[in-house]
Amino acid sequence: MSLNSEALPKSQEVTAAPEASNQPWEPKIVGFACNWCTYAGADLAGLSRLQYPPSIRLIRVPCSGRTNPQFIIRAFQRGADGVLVAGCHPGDCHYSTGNYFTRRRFLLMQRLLEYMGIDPARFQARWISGSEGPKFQQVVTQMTEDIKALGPNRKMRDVE
Amino acid sequence: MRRVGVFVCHCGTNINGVVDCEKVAKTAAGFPNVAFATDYKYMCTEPGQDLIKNAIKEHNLDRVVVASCSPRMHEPTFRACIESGGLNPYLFEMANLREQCSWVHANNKELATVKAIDLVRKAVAKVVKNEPLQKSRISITKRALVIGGGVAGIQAALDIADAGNPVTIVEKEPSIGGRMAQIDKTFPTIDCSACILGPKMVDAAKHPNIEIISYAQVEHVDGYVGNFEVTIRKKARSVDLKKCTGCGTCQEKCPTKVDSEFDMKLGKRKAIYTPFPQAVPNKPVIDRVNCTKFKTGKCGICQKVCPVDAVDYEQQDELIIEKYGAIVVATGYQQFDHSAYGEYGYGKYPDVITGLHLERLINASGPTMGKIKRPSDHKIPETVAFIQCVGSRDEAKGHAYCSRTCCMYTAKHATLVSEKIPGSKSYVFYMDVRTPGKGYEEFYKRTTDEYGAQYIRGRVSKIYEKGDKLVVRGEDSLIGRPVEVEVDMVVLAVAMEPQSDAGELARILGISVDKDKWFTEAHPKLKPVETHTAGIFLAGAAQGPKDIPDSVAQAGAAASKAIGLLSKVEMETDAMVSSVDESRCSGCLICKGICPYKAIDAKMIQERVGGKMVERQVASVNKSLCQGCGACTVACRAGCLNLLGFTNEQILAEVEAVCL
Amino acid sequence: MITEKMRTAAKDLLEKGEVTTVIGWEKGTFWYNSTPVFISKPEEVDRLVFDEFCANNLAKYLMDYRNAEGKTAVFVKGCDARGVNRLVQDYQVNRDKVFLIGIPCSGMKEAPKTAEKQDSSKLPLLKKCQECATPNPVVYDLLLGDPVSERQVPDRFSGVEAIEGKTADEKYAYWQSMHSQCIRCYACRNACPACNCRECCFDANGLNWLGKQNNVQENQMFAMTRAMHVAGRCIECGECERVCPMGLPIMEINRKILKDINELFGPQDAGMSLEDKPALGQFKLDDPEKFM
Amino acid sequence: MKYAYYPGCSLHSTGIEYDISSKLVAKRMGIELKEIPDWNCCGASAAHTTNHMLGLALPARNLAIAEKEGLDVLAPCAACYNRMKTTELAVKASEQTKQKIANITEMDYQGNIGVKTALEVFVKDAGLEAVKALATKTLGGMKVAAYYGCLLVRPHDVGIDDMENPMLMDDMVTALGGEAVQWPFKTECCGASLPTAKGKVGLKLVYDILSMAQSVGAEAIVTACPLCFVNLDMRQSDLNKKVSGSSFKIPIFYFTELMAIAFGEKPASAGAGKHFVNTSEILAKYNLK
Repeated sequence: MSLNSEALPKSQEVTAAPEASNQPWEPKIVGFACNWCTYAGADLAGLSRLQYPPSIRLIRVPCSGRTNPQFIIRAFQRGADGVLVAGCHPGDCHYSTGNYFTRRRFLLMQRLLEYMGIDPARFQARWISGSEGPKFQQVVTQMTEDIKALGPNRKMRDVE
Repeated sequence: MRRVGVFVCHCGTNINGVVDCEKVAKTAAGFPNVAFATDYKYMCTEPGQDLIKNAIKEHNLDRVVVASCSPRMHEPTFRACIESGGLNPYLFEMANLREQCSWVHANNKELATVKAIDLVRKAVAKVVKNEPLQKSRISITKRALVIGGGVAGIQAALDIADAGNPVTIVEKEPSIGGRMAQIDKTFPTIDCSACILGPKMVDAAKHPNIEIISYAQVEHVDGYVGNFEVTIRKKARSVDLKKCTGCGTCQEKCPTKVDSEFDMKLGKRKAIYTPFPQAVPNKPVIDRVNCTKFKTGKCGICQKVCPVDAVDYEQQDELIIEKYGAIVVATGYQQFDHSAYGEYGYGKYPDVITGLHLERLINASGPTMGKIKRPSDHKIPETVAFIQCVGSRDEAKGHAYCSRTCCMYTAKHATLVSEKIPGSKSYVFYMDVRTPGKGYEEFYKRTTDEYGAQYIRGRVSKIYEKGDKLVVRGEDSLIGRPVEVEVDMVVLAVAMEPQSDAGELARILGISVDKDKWFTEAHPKLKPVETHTAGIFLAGAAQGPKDIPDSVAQAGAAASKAIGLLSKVEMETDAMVSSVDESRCSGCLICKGICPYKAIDAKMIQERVGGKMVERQVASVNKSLCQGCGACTVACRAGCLNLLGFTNEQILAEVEAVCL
Repeated sequence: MITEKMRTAAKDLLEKGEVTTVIGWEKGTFWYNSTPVFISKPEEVDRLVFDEFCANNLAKYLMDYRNAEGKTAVFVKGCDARGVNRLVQDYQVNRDKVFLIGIPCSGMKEAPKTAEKQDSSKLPLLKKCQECATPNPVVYDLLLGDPVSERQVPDRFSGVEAIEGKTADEKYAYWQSMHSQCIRCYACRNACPACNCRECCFDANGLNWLGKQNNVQENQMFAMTRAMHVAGRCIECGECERVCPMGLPIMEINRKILKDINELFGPQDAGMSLEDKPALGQFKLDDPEKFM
Repeated sequence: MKYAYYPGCSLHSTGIEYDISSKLVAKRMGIELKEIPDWNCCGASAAHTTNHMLGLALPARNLAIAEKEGLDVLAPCAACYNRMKTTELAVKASEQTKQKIANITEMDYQGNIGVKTALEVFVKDAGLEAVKALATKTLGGMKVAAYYGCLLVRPHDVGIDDMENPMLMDDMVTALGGEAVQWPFKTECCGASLPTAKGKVGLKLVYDILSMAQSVGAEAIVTACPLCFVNLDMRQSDLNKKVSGSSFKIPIFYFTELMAIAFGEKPASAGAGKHFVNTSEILAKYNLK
């Protein structure tokens, strides 16, 4: 449907080389990162060469408050194994109040997903500041571990 | 079908050392909408940028994706590049292959490459949905409003006015001057306050660019940066400023005496009065609460004696509405009320006074003509005890914060007392002596060494009257013994606290206050004089306790920010702002409450329904106030609020792309 | 007899010209249904009835009269009244243009299985009425009859707790079985006073919030999104559930969110007054912090 | 109204007058007092300085017994009151502490009942009007300095009146037609046990209070604490011997004594005959015989 996804080659195909097959399964985590804190924190992790699993794909948003719960549902529908929403610590929001709304919205969202039968480990929200490269590394690593333990997400998926 | 160009940067080996850039480019070439894809060693270099510009022409690309480092690093660089290549700079996206891929997945080249491809696909998917954006421009009213006519307000006004901008000072009291006008001498130089403030007040009054509206208050503020519309209430002065010459006859003749606020109720003023002789404007007001004419209808002497018949009992409050480009808030502080301290007599002992009281007692033009006489029996005190941190650093009875000025003014007071009263003795009870400032520590040393003030480290637990003396009992925590001193007068260094109406003003201006009700700066370190509301700046103690030098310095800083703003004819606003699809907006305005910048407001539009024109409410975004956080877009259920550059379509496309 | 009072009141309002239309209920095709009616002529007021089958929440019909000449009168039970508050808060209805005639309501009845006449007092209350906590209108300009005493209602969150008790997979299976039945007729949305957007995001084309195909995933997307959209705004009238042709437990999702809002941000009862702001339209600095 | 009555050691010994007069006042006010059966030491001064839990457990046992009866406790002695109130608050504040205490006392005090002191019950709660109403005699302008000491006003949440300038007893004196002289030493330290243990220090404190009272023209001092009373009453002769030029003769009263007398009791039966400093003179002066 939207952005006629069928037309796009899937990364699996790209790496369809034989050695790819013996790559262990790597979960796919979609991350929504606010531009001022978490995205900067992720960049810092890079600058400090902190290694973490290649499972996460960050989508840059100006503020965690820009993240619409519908984005999360859509990600799961399209086959994400986990979703992370991350922004500035309360009180540090570049837009002063955005993350307070994030907090309310996703406290509810988290519980709703759980209510619908999605394992809570698959949806996480975190505060990661621009100086917390190590925290970003640790969050992604942890989340990847947790999700690996759960295996690929089949719930809510409409792909394949 | 778009024509996207994808440019994969090796960044030397930074990216290429881990990610197979060639493979990434090749794969990208196969993506829908991608017309051209290539990789190159250094995209940000001159040749790299030329490569992009040429490709735009050769393959007539309409969108560009650069897969290199973090957009936080080079987004501006490449936007400029494609703009000079003939494209709208916003038809551009970056894929972060360095900070968020090669550098963090060095140990897994294969999956790093897979991720790199995903990130490029994501960028392509997004850029396809990008639309050309234009920065909008707003005009700026070349006039500033300064709220508060204390030393900070005056300084800010003078600086802004000297830069050639009209300035209005709105002062609550009948005269400008503020707290500094009440002070006798200033530390650490002991030069007379009036001698340095007076000239500034006169400069302000005479300045062609400065208009002083005293005895007035800001009642309402509309609009936004560059275009504030401010309603000022000029309280009825009962004196026609145009006619009045300030001769003062009315004040002499007025029969009604009232405690003078300016003299901390230690002296008297008339019912028609100027707060102090050097007042600016030096024209009186009638205090209608105490004036006999207003109370009983009789009297009316001032009107009779006024040679130019300027006295007007019928005068009404006047509302002035003016446009301003910038606002400086310099409303200062008020004194902490020490009646909270039972051990100091609940404010009931007449001879337990505050620092400002002492200032008036020392001041040559004060109620005692500069003779330090204690209030109760006008006896000259031979022994004086000073108690510091009354209401400061005391969460139980006062405030948690340090008021910053008390240590120094207490030292000053001790010095002045021993100068004015030969053979007198001063005791200072303190917690810590904090003297951070040029010449401050030296001044404090002089106070103890040359002027023989006796500093006792410890809190005072009780003050009680014994005959005509006051017994001050405390602890000397350095020797661990209780101490008792009998003195004639006690001076409390009471805390500075926000004006009681600070919260109300904050609401009117749409700025915020901190836990102690001081106005909050936009950033504690990097934006100390800005507020979260563009175009509104802070000066002086209104932002937190400050002494005169700091207030003046900050006033200058606030002024320069205001000048910078007013120096432009119009200012550019960010292109990535929210926009409303009015045809779909139902005007529920939930977005309005969520916007931290008050950028969203209701607007009425006309539309044709069933053959007749009807009015309908919709949300409308003020592009010059919107900072592009996008909070409103999520609040909007119908999704008819969208953040340009981060639209729902764009983000959904990204989600689709990375999930494949 | 309320019906009499209704007719007099309506007649009076229409004759005096204080309102141009009166929205109420009239007897439907069968003895066990009463359907909305819109009356603009005094002589027609005798069509109005109030019996134990006036289940429809009339609040939302006011939206159709936003641009009407003069005032519109509407009869409001407890739930309708909260609905009106919702619409006024959302600026969809101008309080000054509506005249609210309150009717205390002791609950509406299920339609019987068979069509032949029977003693309606034997019929069970509608689910939404069994759970109703506001039988009396919370806002009105004129009140007919005496307030009914607050009924002892079963714990409105018991259903939610039952589901919360299941394991993740059981929950998922449960909702799958429910949402696989959804035919996306949008009746729930259309009946809901909180769903008052000009154009629902699911109808907007180009945005692709929702796939057009009717499969369980998209149905889930719809259900969860609608739940989030009415979060803190749902007035618990239960219309969504009542009108659902597939009998899906929609209120179990709305109540789940309501329960969480109460636990996390303090008690909220949307539509009880015009003052209270929706939970997601505000925040407290000391909201629970679970994301550190 | 009915209270569980906790006399504590003082009111059965040195403070007997307080005991007698309190009971009389209670009777006049129609308040029933039921002494707590098998009560134990409140632990004042000694216990809480040696072991925190002991300091809580001792009063807790007494409170537990009273709780069985479902009665609030009336503890006239300031020290007893202070300890019991401290315990009450501690138990109400923390489930954990409550458990710990229960384990020690092997009785569970739930915090359903609380403790009050005589000044609270007879003046604060009863109200000045009630006090006036019961008075058959007036103090006739007797100049009285109200002395509260520390335990009734400190610490903040335990105290029953303003920490710096308490007024309850002053108001009572005024209500009974006396003149409550205002003075700065209402809450000075009376020396507690120091006059015995550290004579110099302790006596100085007593001396300061008495001489301040004298200097503000007080004819009598009224107090609500047995220990204060003893120090102020018993030490006067001692001071007169030791401190040259001092000749204290200030009668000290428990506020309950003055109340009882004003309510029509014979001074003797109210306990006023048992003081070290003679009271008959001043009582005669204001014909309160």
